[in-house]
Amino acid sequence: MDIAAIRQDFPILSRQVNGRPLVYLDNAASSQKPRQVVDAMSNYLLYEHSNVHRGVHTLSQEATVRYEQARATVAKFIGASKSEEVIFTRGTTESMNLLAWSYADAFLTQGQAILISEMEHHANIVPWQLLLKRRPDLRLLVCRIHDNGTLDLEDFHAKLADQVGLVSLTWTSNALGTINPVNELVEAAHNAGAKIALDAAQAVPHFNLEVAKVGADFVVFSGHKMCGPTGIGILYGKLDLLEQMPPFMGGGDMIKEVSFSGTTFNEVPLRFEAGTPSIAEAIGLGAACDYLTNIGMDQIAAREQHLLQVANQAISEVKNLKIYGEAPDKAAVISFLIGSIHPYDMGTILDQYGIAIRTGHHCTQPLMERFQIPGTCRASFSFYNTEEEIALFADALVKTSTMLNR
Amino acid sequence: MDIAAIRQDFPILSRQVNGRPLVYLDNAASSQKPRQVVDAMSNYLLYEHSNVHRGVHTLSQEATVRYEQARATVAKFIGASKSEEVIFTRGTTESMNLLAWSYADAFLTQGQAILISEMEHHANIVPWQLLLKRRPDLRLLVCRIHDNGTLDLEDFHAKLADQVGLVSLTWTSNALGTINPVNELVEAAHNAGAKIALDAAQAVPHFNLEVAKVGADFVVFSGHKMCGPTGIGILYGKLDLLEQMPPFMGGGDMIKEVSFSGTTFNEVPLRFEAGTPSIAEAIGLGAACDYLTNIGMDQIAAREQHLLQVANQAISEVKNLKIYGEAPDKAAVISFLIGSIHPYDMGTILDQYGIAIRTGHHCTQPLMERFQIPGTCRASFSFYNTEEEIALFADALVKTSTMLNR
Amino acid sequence: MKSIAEIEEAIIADFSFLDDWADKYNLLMDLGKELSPFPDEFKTEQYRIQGCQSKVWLKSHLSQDKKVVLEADSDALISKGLVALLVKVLNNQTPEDILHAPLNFIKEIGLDSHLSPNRANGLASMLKQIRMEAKVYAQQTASAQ
Amino acid sequence: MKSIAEIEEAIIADFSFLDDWADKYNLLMDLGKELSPFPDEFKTEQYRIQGCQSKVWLKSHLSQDKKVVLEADSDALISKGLVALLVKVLNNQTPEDILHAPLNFIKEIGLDSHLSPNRANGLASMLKQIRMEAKVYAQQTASAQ
Ligand SMILES: Cc1ncc(COP(=O)(O)O)c(C=O)c1O
Ligand SMILES: Cc1ncc(COP(=O)(O)O)c(C=O)c1O
Repeated sequence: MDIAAIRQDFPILSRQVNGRPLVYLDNAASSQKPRQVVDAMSNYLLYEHSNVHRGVHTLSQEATVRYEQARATVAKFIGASKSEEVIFTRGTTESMNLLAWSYADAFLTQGQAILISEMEHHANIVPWQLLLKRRPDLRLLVCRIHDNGTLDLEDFHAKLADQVGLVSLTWTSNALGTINPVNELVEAAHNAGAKIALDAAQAVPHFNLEVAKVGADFVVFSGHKMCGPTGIGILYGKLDLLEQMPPFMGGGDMIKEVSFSGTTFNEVPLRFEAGTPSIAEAIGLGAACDYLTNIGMDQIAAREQHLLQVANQAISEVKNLKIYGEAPDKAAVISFLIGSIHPYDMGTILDQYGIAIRTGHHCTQPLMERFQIPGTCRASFSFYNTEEEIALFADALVKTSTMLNR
Repeated sequence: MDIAAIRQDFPILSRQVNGRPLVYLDNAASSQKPRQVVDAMSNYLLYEHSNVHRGVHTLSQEATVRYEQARATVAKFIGASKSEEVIFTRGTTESMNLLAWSYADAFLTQGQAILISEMEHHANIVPWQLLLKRRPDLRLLVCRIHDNGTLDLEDFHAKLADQVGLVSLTWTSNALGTINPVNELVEAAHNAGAKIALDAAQAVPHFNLEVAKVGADFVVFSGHKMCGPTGIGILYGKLDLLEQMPPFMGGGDMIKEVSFSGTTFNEVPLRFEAGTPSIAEAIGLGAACDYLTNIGMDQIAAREQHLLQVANQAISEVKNLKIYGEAPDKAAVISFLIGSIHPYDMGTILDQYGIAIRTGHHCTQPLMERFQIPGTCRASFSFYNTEEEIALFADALVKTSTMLNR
Repeated sequence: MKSIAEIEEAIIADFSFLDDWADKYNLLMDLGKELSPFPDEFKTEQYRIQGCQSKVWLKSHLSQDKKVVLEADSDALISKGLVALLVKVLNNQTPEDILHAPLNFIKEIGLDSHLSPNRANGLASMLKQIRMEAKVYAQQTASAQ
Repeated sequence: MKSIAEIEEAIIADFSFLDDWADKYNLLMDLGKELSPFPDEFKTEQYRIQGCQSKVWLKSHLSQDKKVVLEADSDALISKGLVALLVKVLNNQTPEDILHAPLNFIKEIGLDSHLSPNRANGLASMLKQIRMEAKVYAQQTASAQ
């Protein structure tokens, strides 16, 4: 992997921040974008744009072809068996809400439960809480996690037996880095007669998903975390499930016939894409899949594991540094606290050194509560980060903690 | 207005289609994008991107500032009194669905009705039909329209008296061009104790809205029809109403505190923007507002009225041409049929002449039913269209109808 | 009875004489007019092909000699021409032959833009429907044996 | 008692000696340490300022001579320094003076990045809260007259 060449694709990585070279270690919040992705969008918007699906004129047909090609590209990228299994949404959050309102509300019956875990992102907590307000006959179960940040599988299997209709778990934790044993989880869920949704927001940017092989019923993720644009994300679902699901939003494109006496709905995937879709963004996401495929997801995975090791090594010297999340199978994310230094102070001073990390609860407040901490500092690495950046980071970490420990 | 210079901002307008210069008359479906908008997005994505709202590092703060500036720009553009009244959605369709689930479901009580009209877009029909499935205690009333495409105001006032809690009407009809008398409608709705939502998808690109002055409770529209990017739209709402409304989707950014024992929600507007928002798209929409403001909305309105007159004149010679929608107050949209020629045939052959119009039901099937037609041909004009283009269009219309009348 | 490939060849030859797009569309519409009349009583939702902007109806049955008999109509001239093309090529063929026909002629006569995934264009939907019905007949025949 | 403007001037002077961002942050954190102790019993949701990534508490009352008395604390050093700055400038001033103070010093000492609408940064929220409370006191005083 020619990192220098790759970094040329990301102009922001050459920026200065506060007079220092930017060291961007906030990739789990959102990744940077290569020129190839932005160019694909700009070209589309400047030279090829038109509304999709209903137009007979050339531009509309071309736009439709590009939009549907993007769907096929994403389907192939994640290892789906059919393009129609890929639904465009705004992101992980909308995908989860769609699942709650369309799948869970329609198919879960009185007394059934949704099983999540203590390490979930708010996007995999709040939609279920909102659903339960309307459906107080359903229950939300929360699987415990171990101190090292791995799922408590004993608790998982025990809770799964308690009338669970839908399991919804993160594939990779954004706050801890934990990669969950999805094959085992999917098998257990199916054996228990439950469906399973996986939050792949932090998985899809980092390794090959192979969703059909894994066998999950639903997989959700966001474009902006995988070198794609903002405003686009995916709900993958097995076709036979999607075909049974009622629509989430109503409007143009998702209908077959509208009349005041009754309306019928379109086929999957269009049934779930009401209104003018995010056309340029879908095209951008397709370009992001192509970009990552060109580099190679296996290469990316290996590179990021390497960076994780280098970073672990580099910060091992920092006094009083405690890492949260030490799963054996872990993405390139390090959540930590140094002594009693507040993450906000840490992040603010590191920023003065040009180092961008995320601080706070990472939209996982229940997880922070579980560890009895107000939040953490989180450095998250992408394949385009370098060993030199990690050295700068470790160096700034020492200086910052000295300054804040006065 | 220097049209030649303006057209330089839109590179697609210089394209050839089927060997002829493109004549893009499908602006009501989606407008084209000026470089200024695409550049604003590209610059952001390539040089300034980071996730918003929660980061303490410089990039995240800059992105947040830009995102919130875009909100302020849109607020000013539509004449809202406060930025917080502007909520970013994917488009008109999502905005309407949000209104249905958040406002209507929470505030309409047993037996109350939602009043729409026969000229509504599916985006202002299907969300209410979906709501009624869950809330069979509510009713949907449909105001009739006259043969010339104007609202039947007598019917409106009569139906309004029938326990209407929410009026939801289009400001400008996409299929007929009719501009509704919104001042009168708002006043009547309020006098009847009802709230009123206006679908401004076809209004905001063409004239100054002044939403606060008009006094509508909610106004919804899409970015992609007003020179902005795909994937972004607006729900404007009066602050005191928005503040009472429950969230629509759950996830990050829309919460105050999340715990398994109970979750509290953030303030408006963030309460309604769950998950990572469409940051680049919001910035692009802000740039589109700036672009239109620079030209001047009054100039745009005048120019488009001029083009409408020129077009009406140019096609007046075409034999057997019948126009649908002849409201005195009308946007630059011409819906027509020629004899018994099918719109699909018309559109397909016009496309061979490089002319892009829309054909079909325009997502207004009940309106087509009202006129007992399968659909229409629709030419919709934007300020960047020219008299020459209209001449080419009229000429192609004659040739096409000759060919199809054999 | 000519094979699918032979009929395709003939159509390609007919269209190849025409340089002008207008002539091609005129020929297409003429083909539509050659379709045998489609009884009004079958112009119902049941026989309508979804996914076309115009209305297109298709009705089929299996003849005694196990060939698929196709009838079709449309309210638009071009759609009618397109469905007529398919009928011309696939009518009175066996279910298996229909299912395996690559139908390259569509591309060769320059009408492949009508095959785009755009739902406004019916050609893809028409083809899908014909193949679906052929599949049912193929299964019927197979299970009857 | 010095006026708001006078205190601002003094703070600007203190900061203007420092070129280095590190020294500025050190001074800021030192200011935080000068805050009078904030009783633990008031570190509750009631006194918490929403919209800061760290916890910031603020408590105020109106003194007998109609001045706003401010007390504050935070669990983060920089937030504590920021709120201490505001307390230093606005404590013991009248509600009206607080409401009308332009507070240009924030910009002049180079801390205006903390005023961004980013919710992680508390300065804007702190200021909003202080002004809101001052407004309430101003109204109370006005209606009492
Ligand atoms: C009047 C009207 N309302 C609603 C819509 C739907 O807008 P969107 O598809 O951008 O959500 C449109 C555009 O097609 C429209 O013209
Ligand atoms: C694990 C996980 N799930 C869900 C989300 C929400 O994604 P988005 O904000 O793009 O909807 C994120 C990102 O913050 C995440 O890391």
